[in-house]
Amino acid sequence: GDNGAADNGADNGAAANPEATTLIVGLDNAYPPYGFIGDDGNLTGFDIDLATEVAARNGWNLELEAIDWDAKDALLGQGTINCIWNGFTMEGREGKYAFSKPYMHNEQVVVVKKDSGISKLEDLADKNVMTQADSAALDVLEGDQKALADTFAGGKAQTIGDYNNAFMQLESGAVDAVACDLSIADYQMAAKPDMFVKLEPLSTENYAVGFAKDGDTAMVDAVNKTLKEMYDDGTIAQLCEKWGEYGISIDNWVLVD
Amino acid sequence: MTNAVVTLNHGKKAFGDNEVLKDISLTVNKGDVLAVIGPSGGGKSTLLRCLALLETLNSGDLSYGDLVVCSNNAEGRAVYGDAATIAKAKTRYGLVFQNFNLFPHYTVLQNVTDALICVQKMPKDEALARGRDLLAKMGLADKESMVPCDLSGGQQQRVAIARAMAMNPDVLYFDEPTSALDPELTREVLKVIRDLAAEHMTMVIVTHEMGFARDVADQIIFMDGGVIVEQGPASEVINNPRHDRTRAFLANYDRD
Amino acid sequence: MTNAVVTLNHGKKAFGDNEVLKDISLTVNKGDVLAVIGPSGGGKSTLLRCLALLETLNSGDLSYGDLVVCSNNAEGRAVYGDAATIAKAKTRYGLVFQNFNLFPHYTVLQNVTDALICVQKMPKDEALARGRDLLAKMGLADKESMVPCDLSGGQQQRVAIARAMAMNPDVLYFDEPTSALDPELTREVLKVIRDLAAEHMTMVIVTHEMGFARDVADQIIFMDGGVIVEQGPASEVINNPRHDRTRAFLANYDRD
Amino acid sequence: MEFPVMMGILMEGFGLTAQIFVITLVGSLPLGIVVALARMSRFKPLAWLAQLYISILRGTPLMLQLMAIMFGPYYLFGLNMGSDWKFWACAIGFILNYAAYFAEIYRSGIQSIPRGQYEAATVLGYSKAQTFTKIVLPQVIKRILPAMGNEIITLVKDTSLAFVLGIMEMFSAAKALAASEVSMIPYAIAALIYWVFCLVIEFILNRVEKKLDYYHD
Amino acid sequence: MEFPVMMGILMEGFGLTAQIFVITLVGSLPLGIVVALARMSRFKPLAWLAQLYISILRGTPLMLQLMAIMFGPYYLFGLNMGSDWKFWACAIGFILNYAAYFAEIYRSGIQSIPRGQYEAATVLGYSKAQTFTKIVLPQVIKRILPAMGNEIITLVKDTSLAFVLGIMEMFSAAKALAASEVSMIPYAIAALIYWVFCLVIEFILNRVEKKLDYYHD
Ligand SMILES: Nc1ncnc2c1ncn2[C@@H]1O[C@H](COP(=O)(O)OP(=O)(O)OP(=O)(O)O)[C@@H](O)[C@H]1O
Ligand SMILES: Nc1ncnc2c1ncn2[C@@H]1O[C@H](COP(=O)(O)OP(=O)(O)OP(=O)(O)O)[C@@H](O)[C@H]1O
Ligand SMILES: [Mg+2]
Ligand SMILES: [Mg+2]
Repeated sequence: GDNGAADNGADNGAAANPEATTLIVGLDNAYPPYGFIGDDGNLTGFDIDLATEVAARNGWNLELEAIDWDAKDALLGQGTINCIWNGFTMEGREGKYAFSKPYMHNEQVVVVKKDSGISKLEDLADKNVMTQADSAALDVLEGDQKALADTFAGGKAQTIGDYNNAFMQLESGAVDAVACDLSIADYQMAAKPDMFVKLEPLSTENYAVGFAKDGDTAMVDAVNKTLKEMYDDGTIAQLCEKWGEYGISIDNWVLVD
Repeated sequence: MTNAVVTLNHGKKAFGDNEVLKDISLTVNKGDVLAVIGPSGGGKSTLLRCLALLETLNSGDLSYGDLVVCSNNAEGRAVYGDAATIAKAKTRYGLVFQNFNLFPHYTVLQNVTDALICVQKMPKDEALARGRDLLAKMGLADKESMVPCDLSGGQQQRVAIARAMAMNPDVLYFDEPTSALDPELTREVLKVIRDLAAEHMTMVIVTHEMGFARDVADQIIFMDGGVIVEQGPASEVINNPRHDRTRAFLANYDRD
Repeated sequence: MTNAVVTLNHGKKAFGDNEVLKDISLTVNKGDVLAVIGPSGGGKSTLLRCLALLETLNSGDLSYGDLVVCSNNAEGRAVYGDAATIAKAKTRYGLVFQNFNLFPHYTVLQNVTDALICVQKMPKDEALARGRDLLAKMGLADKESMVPCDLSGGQQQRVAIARAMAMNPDVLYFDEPTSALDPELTREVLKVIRDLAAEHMTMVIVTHEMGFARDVADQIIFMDGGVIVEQGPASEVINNPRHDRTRAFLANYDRD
Repeated sequence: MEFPVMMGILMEGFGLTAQIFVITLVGSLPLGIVVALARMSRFKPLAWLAQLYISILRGTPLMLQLMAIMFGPYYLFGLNMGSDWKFWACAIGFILNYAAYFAEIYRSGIQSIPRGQYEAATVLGYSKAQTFTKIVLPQVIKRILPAMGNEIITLVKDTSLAFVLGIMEMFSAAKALAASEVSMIPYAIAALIYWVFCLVIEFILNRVEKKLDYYHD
Repeated sequence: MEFPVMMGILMEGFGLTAQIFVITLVGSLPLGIVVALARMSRFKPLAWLAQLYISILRGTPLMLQLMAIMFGPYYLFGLNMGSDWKFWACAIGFILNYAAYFAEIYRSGIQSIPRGQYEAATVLGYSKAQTFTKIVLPQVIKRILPAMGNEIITLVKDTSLAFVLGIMEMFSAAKALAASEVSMIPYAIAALIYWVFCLVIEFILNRVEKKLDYYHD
């Protein structure tokens, strides 16, 4: 039942040592560029590369679990997965998870169609704006940017299950704007050049790895420590380079000390 | 012939290769009671169904009074009249099915009156009055608001007769009116038919009750293998059959 | 009394407040043919169903030969024997239902032999041989692999008889064996029953065919309102009924 | 989050759930009859078309059908359907899908009505339309009620698929609440509301069944 | 992504879809009979229990039932069920849920068998168990085939709910592919595979129906 990528992870991990700790990463496999199905058919993505390297350096076995986003909290609580590592925004979720140090700077942005005539956030008044249910963008629009969301058609942002669908709604004119992570926006814009433009950021925030609230703090510390090492020895820079075409940049890396 | 209620000339009907009616001609005059007897599979029901326009004849001429329902074209195939003609013909006869085919979801009164109201567009009051009259005549005055499944077989049979009579048909067809009934009920239903005969209702009755056929029918037709083997006054056919096949058939019936 | 195949003493049965059998006693001796006649609702079927253990008596004693099926306790309520006794009793009678109740998904041969194989644990070969014998006797040798729905009513009836006979019962019950059949088939089935009588099969037959009752039965019971109104040798009850109610009932039947 | 707030959000979602449910029934119950009649038509091309329709609509996921209707006009024809289209797409998708399921149920019911009923109506002069609406259909409804019940109760829960179009019916609302509260309680409440709704439907179906019990055949 | 790679992933998902489908049928078809018999039991408490079971399992979303089975042992009893538990939870959830739907179908079928069949079997000495398995059930199966068909075809598509347990059946695979590729093609292929699978099932059901057509009643 496990997919090929999980086996990959185990291969370059410490598969030889059956007693080793296992890092089970829960991820949404429909969330490029952090976790998705690559051209070779295996799970791939920036966060997956990070997790693979972290596990390898700690001598952990790595398992990648593609999960239904709706089941993530139950799975984490039960221990079926150790962490959510999947472009997971920590702002707005503080206190609900034991987070690693933030590692990646992120922005929530609004994407509109190029020919829509919308050029700034104020133009979104009375427009249909869509975002993913249970997403950081939604948190922002219900939090710091609530005043802006109040001006949307319907007085709030609409929600949908996945961003792919949201961008189809945008493209087909069912909605006027999509609020999402910067890298999601870049990925979609790369896939459909000249279709969309970004507006100014809604907010800035950080990605972190989310562990169960009252779980194993040793693992959190190890992740923090290893990510720092990887930054120091240039591994991170390499990975950012590798994923550069999907909008990932070393400039956004924040875990530097 | 001004008296003929229904006339069939050279009627033929086949199901695939099976020729079920082979050149049947008959005329039923006003007030006649015609009994059709014969062995199973002889084509009696098919004949009735062709007369009632439930089956189409392959060839032949069929008229109800002056209304030509179908007649042969140049190639000798029966050609039926237009929808209006067929609709008109349907008001001229009624059919009482062997297993009644009452509408189970309608009350007794609805069974009798619904076609009057919906098809013949009779005012509702008039239709209900007429339905109640007929039910009373059939001894069912107190059953009008019951549904068929709560009636005995004999009562259902009488509702079916009332339903057919309600349309005020010129001729009434019966297919084995008593074969689903027990002897007491049989007696009851035969009495109803005898009463209708006494009122000069024109009827064609497929039956296995020889005693009844002899008593109530003016004419008897004996059918076998799709042809009319013998036809004549009732007592004559039953008591002095001329054909061997008729004799053999009648020998099945205890006449003690 | 060593000859008694089935004995019922003071049998009573009520459905709710409706007392359907009021103190019925009867004995059927080996080789007897007993006809039960009477008006609809008189309790004939209920009597047969009580004898066939499809209904439980409220009170009374019922035995098959030396096997006591039920008897009254101190309070006068019928107490039935244990499962083994009931199972044993069931091998002593057969019942032919009015509407046959053949198993539609079984072939004719399976209908006749399945209970032999599954219930009586007879070896399969033996059961099949016996089934084929019986079917041949019923004139159904060529129908063994057909299913009931492809048979005519009379043929189904004969399969039902063969199925009941296959268990080699001491007594055979029939509930209106011909009421679902047309006259030619009726004649056919009555012949089968007459043949069984000629072979001294013990039978209890609920019937509306007076002529047949008189011909084939040794004894006739006339039931009405849950009691045995009159009982006696067949020709006597039919030709010289002693009770008014019997006379009134028999007057329904044309005896010409 | 306080309980009344949570219930408010769930009940708002339930309003949409109930709307989808009612609109689907109102549309697909009659449409199912039309499809069933087409499927049984003696005009073969029509019958085949209806069979293809039924087979595709039953054989592919409703969620994809909803997406096809939602996005088809734009991606296939470049039409911009506006922001209300999702409600129309939702109604059309559910109605078309359920009509296919209902059609098969109607068909089995219509085929179980004895020929004699048609013949009796014909002899009495009923038109084909009258025969169907007055004689056949009322009897069919009684016969298919249990099978319809199963399907209708499935519909209650299928309404949650409307979320693929961005319609936040109750189940999606519960999902969102569960995620933001990191709690299973919204799910439990949603399950309870569904269950009560289904009990009400079962109660109504039982009532109708009892009501049609005045006759049997 | 190259087409063969995509098909490989979809077919791998389809393997799971087909497994869930088969396991569910193998478990719930017999269990449904048991539930139906319990529902019709003359021992009232058992009948009520069965009715409650049916009403809850039909009245709440299968997705929540799957989650309850998956997480219930841990959250209610602190049991750690191990990593294979999701497959067991999936099988148990689908079987229990479909058994409830099937039970209602069986029940309508069993109730339609005429009393006379039971009486004939009783008089011939068949035990209750023999009567049910040899006389009643074969006739029931013929009668309920169309209703079962509807439900079985629904099951094909319900398998996609297994993703809530992290089981990547075909539909979830298609979803992930659609997101990664920013393309509807994976959905279209999934729909086609579902459709073909349903056609195969319909074909088999038609075959069985034809086979049981050797008699009618
Ligand atoms: N719809 C049909 N399709 C094919 N054959 C038919 C059809 N209806 C009747 N037949 C055949 O026509 C022949 C005559 O049947 P019909 O019912 O008219 O006989 P019948 O004289 O009424 O017999 P019974 O006394 O048994 O009612 C039979 O061989 C029968 O099999
Ligand atoms: N299962 C039952 N529940 C309630 N009442 C019943 C039941 N079976 C029979 N009865 C009633 O018992 C009475 C006798 O019925 P039974 O069937 O024994 O009469 P019958 O003599 O066989 O009549 P028929 O000649 O019409 O067959 C009737 O009043 C009937 O309504
Ligand atoms: Mg006939
Ligand atoms: Mg009786």
